[in-house]
Amino acid sequence: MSLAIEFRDVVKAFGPVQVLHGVSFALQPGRVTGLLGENGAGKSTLMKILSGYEQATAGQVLVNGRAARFKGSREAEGEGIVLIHQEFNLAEDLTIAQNIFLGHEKKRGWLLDDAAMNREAADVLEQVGLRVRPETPVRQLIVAEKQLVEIAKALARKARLLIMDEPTATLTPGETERLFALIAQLKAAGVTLLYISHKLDEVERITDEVVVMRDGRYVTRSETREVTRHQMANLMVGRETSDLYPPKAPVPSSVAPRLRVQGLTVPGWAEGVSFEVRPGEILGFAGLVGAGRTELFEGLLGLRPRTVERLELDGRAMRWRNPRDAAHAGLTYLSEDRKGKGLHVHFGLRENLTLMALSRYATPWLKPEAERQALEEAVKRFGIRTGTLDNPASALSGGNQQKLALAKVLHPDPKVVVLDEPTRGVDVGAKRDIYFLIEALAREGRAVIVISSELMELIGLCHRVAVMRGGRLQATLEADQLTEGELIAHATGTH
Amino acid sequence: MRPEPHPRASLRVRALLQSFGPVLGLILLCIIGTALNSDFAAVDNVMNVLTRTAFIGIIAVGMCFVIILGGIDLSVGSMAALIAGAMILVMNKLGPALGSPVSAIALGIGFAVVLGALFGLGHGLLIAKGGIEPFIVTLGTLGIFRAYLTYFADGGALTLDSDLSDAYSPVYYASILGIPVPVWVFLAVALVGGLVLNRTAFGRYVQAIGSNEQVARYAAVDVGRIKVLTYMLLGICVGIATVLYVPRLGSASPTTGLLWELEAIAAVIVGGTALKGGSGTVTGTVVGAVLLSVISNILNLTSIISVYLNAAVQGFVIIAVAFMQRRRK
Amino acid sequence: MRPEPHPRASLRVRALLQSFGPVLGLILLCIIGTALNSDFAAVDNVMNVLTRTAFIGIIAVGMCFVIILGGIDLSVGSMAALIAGAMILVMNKLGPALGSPVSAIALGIGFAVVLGALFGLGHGLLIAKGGIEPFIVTLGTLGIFRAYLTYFADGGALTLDSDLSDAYSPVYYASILGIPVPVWVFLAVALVGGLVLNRTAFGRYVQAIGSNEQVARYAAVDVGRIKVLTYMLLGICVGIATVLYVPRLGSASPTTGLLWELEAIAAVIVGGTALKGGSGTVTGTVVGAVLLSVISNILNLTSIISVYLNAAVQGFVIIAVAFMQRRRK
Amino acid sequence: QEPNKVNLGVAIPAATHGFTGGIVWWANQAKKELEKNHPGLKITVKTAANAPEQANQLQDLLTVNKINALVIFPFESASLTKPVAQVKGKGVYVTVVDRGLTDTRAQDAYVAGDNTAFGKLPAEYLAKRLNGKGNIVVLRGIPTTLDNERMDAFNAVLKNHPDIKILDAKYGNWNRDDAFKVMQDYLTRFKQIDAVWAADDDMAVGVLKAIEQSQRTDIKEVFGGAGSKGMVRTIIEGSNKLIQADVSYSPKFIYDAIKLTAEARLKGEKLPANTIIPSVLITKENAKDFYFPDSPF
Ligand SMILES: Nc1ncnc2c1ncn2[C@@H]1O[C@H](COP(=O)(O)OP(=O)(O)OP(=O)(O)O)[C@@H](O)[C@H]1O
Ligand SMILES: Nc1ncnc2c1ncn2[C@@H]1O[C@H](COP(=O)(O)OP(=O)(O)OP(=O)(O)O)[C@@H](O)[C@H]1O
Ligand SMILES: O[C@@H]1[C@H](O)[C@H](O)CO[C@H]1O
Ligand SMILES: [Mg+2]
Ligand SMILES: [Mg+2]
Repeated sequence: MSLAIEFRDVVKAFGPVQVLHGVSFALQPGRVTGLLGENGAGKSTLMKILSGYEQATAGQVLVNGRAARFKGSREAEGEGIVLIHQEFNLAEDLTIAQNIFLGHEKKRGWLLDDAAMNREAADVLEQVGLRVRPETPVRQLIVAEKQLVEIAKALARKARLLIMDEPTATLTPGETERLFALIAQLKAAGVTLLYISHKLDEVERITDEVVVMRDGRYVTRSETREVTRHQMANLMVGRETSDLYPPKAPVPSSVAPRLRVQGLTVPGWAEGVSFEVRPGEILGFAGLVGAGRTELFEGLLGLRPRTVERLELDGRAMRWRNPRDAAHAGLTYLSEDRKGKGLHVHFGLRENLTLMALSRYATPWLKPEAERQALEEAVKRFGIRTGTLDNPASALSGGNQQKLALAKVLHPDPKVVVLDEPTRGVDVGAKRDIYFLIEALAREGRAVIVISSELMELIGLCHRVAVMRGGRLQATLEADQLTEGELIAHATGTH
Repeated sequence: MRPEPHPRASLRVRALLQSFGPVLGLILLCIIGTALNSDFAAVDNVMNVLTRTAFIGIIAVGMCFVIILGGIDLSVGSMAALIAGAMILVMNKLGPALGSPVSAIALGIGFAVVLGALFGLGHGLLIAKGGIEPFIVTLGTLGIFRAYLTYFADGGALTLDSDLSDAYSPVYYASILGIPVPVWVFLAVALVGGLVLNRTAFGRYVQAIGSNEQVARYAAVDVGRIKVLTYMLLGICVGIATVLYVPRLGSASPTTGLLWELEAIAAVIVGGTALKGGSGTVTGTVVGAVLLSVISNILNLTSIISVYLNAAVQGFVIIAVAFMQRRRK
Repeated sequence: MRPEPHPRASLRVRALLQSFGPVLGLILLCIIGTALNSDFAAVDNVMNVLTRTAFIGIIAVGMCFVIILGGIDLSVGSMAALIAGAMILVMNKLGPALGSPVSAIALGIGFAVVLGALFGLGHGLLIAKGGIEPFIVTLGTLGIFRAYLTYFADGGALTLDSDLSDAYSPVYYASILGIPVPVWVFLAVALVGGLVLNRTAFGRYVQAIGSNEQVARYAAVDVGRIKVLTYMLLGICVGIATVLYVPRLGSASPTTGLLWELEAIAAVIVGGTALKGGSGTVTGTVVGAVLLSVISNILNLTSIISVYLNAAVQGFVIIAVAFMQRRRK
Repeated sequence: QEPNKVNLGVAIPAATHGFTGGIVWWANQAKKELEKNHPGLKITVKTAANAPEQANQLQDLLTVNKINALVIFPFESASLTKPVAQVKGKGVYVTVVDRGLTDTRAQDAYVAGDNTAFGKLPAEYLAKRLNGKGNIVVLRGIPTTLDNERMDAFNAVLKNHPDIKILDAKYGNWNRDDAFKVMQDYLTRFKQIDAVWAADDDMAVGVLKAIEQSQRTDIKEVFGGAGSKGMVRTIIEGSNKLIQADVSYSPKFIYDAIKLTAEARLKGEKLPANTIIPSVLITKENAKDFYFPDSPF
């Protein structure tokens, strides 16, 4: 039933850039192995090779002792190897069930058996805890739901080796719990699991052993129970890591709010939400999937139909109707959907970085030199790892794309910035950098709003946290009230 | 779990409106038509309109697949003309040789469909294996097909021999159960098209490729093969349309099929399929094709405006119908 | 992604081939042209070809923006015809009224460009605010524009009064430093176009919208405004092209500008811009436009093949050039 | 059928270029005049952009407009034969104009210009002007049967003049712009051209501009065709020495055909089976007879 996998001297190069430098290690069948490494360490690339989406430049992958060289994912799936991609691979126009069975359709004679596929899809959706009809087009799903569909798709493949690349980056604790239960079930059924995550607490909880990669090389392996989270982090970055969160600078309570939102309603998503955030303050937004946080802020920007009773920036009434007006007023927004809303994946890094602040470079002619200089600075400041500066954004690893997206929305130098899942898929080292950066932004007098599904992140970072449930603001907790239990209680309505 | 929130419901309504947009447009036009001329609703006129929609409609069904795939085919008009010409040449040769017009016609029909499939195969290979933009490939063959027809016809027209023409004409002019043959064929093609698009793996792959080619590739869909098959399917539709066209006008000339590509594409798009591909419906396409014929039928039935402005009226109506089913920004 | 045996070198060569594909094609054609007829390379012939490329070329530059934006405009030929007709009517009225042909012409030129901008504005608003597919909007206006020209011209031609025509003709026929005025204008439009596309915020936004409209919207790009401006820019290009066209024959008729849309789009796509938008180059477009004129010029300069097959040769060459610069699958 | 109630359908090509523009104008002219003079007459004019559309219009005229007489300028000879035969089969009186059907049984009467003369007259005229010796370039229309007829007639005459050489004959699509380009390239290619048969007055306009631009003096004659009002005026005024003659092929014959048919049917009479409106050579002497300043053509 289980598969034994061994990598032997696997090398991979993209053009002139070599990203895997001879990786060798073995996976034991029937266990859950965590694969750790910084952003750009080569984890996703190695997994794509294992599951047939990429071919190694040199070296071998052994499956149950036999050398396998998959020409495509179908061959790997034939061996029972299935990958859940870090980036979504869903056809937006097709329904959930159609995506789940794409390339593996069930038929009755010549015709598709949609009834059977919808039924089975409903089953796997149930398993992952997604209560949406399988006939729903994927276009209508939010990011977390798409992630669940990706997981459901892999489940429907009946894998013997299941690779999960950052499956929980966009999930809230509820779905994450359900996923863990599922992993336990699969393991019990003898499936070998490979789990990639930057959430070390998860790795600690569910893996049997961890393998660490750094800079495209295998570093070490260890039984999970023999290492602490702190040690894991040190192994990943290759040096001693220090405190994850910066100390919270006090916000003078006397200052007037920078942003005041009163009675914001996004029909169908959020109802009469009011809040304010002061300069220098970091305001968190917590909630479960479906709480409507993302839509609330998309509405605030004018990306969705909405009504608002009053909108004030620095005491002046505002009436922006689209992101452009908002950006002019000094508010920018980082979307949780990196690929669909955050970055132009076919554009260069430079063009992505400067897009929201082009007027700075157009006087009236754009100055590519100045843009390039800005990119160099951003690469340094945000720790973006890239082979060359001329890469398109699609050539960056997931975590590095996230850093670029963050750099992009901060580039216009906003007075208020809304960050929706700012550390999605980012490694611990970089996460710390981002936290310190956010703190610095606040200290400079900006107002920062952080939407996050990682409660620890909100607790560690925010001055106050607003909790939403079912489209309504449930409570706003002050720093001294911030505990996981308190947040969950408000988010689930069990307070 | 809380009940399904509103947005999805409103999305449903929208989707419904979107798919009924063209139907609504069609109904509205029919009301106008009847108001302007009471004969508009007469059975004869309705059959006339449906019959003449058949050519473009059948081609549009194939075009619908190509557009959903994310492709385009500009050559269909020229292809139809060349197939018509070649078919006439073949039948004129076979007629005397076989001595039986009926078998010459049967062979000619088979030839037309096979030729269409082969042209589609050529397109598919150049696009899928050659890696050339469909726009360019079919712009090129648009010229090539028409040039070869002109060449075969020596600049004039190729005309079907009159005995063959008489034997062949029921294919266009006869009725079965009161409904003209081309309408039956159109119906059959549309039904099969709808079935293939929605109920076969092939149809599913066409949609998947149009929606996101990379995803389809990752799902181990044989993208190249599906593309080739899709262009072949369109070629076959063009062949079938030609089989109905030849008995009607009995000849092919360098002006045959001019601008049909635009009409076929317009039928698909007016029918609610997006030009960028990924999704669309055969029903919408059929409605779109009928809608376009109805517009010109109404213009023929009335003379309220200057003949010079016919095209303008058509333009306004097309834009208005599209406006009724516009997508949200 | 397939494995690449010598990834580095072959990628470079590929990128080079892709951007030089059309240029290589052009050079090859020029060699063939000279071999077939030594007059091909004569200055006069080169100037003729460049001059007649100017109209389509200028329109193609505007079309290049629209296509990169992810749009399309089928109406440019009809728009040019209507602008030409309207411009002639206006100048014929103004000429006697003002008493000075030169100022009538100057006003006419201004009128043409403004009219182009207004038509573009109309397209932009229907597409961006009305939410209608560009294909449909411009298919509709294609009919509308041409119908109105036919109406104004009573089905015949609108002809510029002869004194105006004499005063205006240098704009097409005169040369500056040995290079005809239209070529200068073409060059200027291409240069400005290239600059706007690559070195202004507007150009960057056009690319961003074509690459992914949603991302652009989230990145605070005013998508609606940029779309409207892009269609206006194309309208202005059509206006400028018309300003050069009218002095050539001094008339506009229902055949004016027929199929220019196809030529302009073909120039853009042959020049290496993908129909689905997101990226493309003005240089490629210019080369594409010249390449298309050169093909028909060579065909006119020789009679090695049947005239019937001219269009076939054009088709084969277009496909071959596209093949040389094809993208990886 | 009451003999004095005539419901006449007119099916003609859409106004896509000068000549067909003239057709549409003259057809509407006929409608205006005749309906005013004959209360029992109703005329419905339909213009088609292609052959199938014209076939559709025939159906509509029959089914909905309920015509009992038809005047048709067929978009194409062969294609429209069967559809016209069907109309005739339903008892409609059919007059065919210009482009003859391939089966004459499908019509009651035929009114036509003379396409053979359209090619023959210029050939004879040019042969005479060149004294039987010289180089001619030709521009053809759109590939059609009628273009072939004209070209064949032209060639047939020149066969008798072996010293006249046709350097090349390329399509200019009855379009001014295309003709301009083709002529430019002829001028590049051929250093000695004595005469041009532009074969259509629209194309002649483009040809003249190309010659003017090249400042070449070797060309002595440009011969268009169809007798458009611009060309006829040029001949009357003698304003361009390259234009000395033309051949008549006036779109006015559609007016004549409608008038003849309507008036005959109102009286319940028939037309002669064939009425050929001869194409004649237009020169300075007779040009005035061919000048219709109000027509768009
Ligand atoms: N198509 C590509 N072209 C060029 N370089 C690439 C390509 N894909 C990946 N890379 C590079 O390979 C390296 C490894 O990327 P990979 O996605 O495997 O990292 P990762 O360990 O999964 O990181 P993350 O934790 O951020 O997901 C990165 O430096 C990345 O820029
Ligand atoms: N009872 C339910 N059944 C099905 N779908 C639901 C239900 N409740 C909520 N949803 C779905 O949840 C989505 C709303 O999520 P929303 O983006 O508002 O949450 P969020 O707070 O932003 O979550 P995240 O933290 O994941 O971004 C909608 O797509 C909605 O259809
Ligand atoms: O349409 C054609 C051309 O316009 C020609 O000039 C005259 O004959 C007509 O039939
Ligand atoms: Mg990764
Ligand atoms: Mg969210």
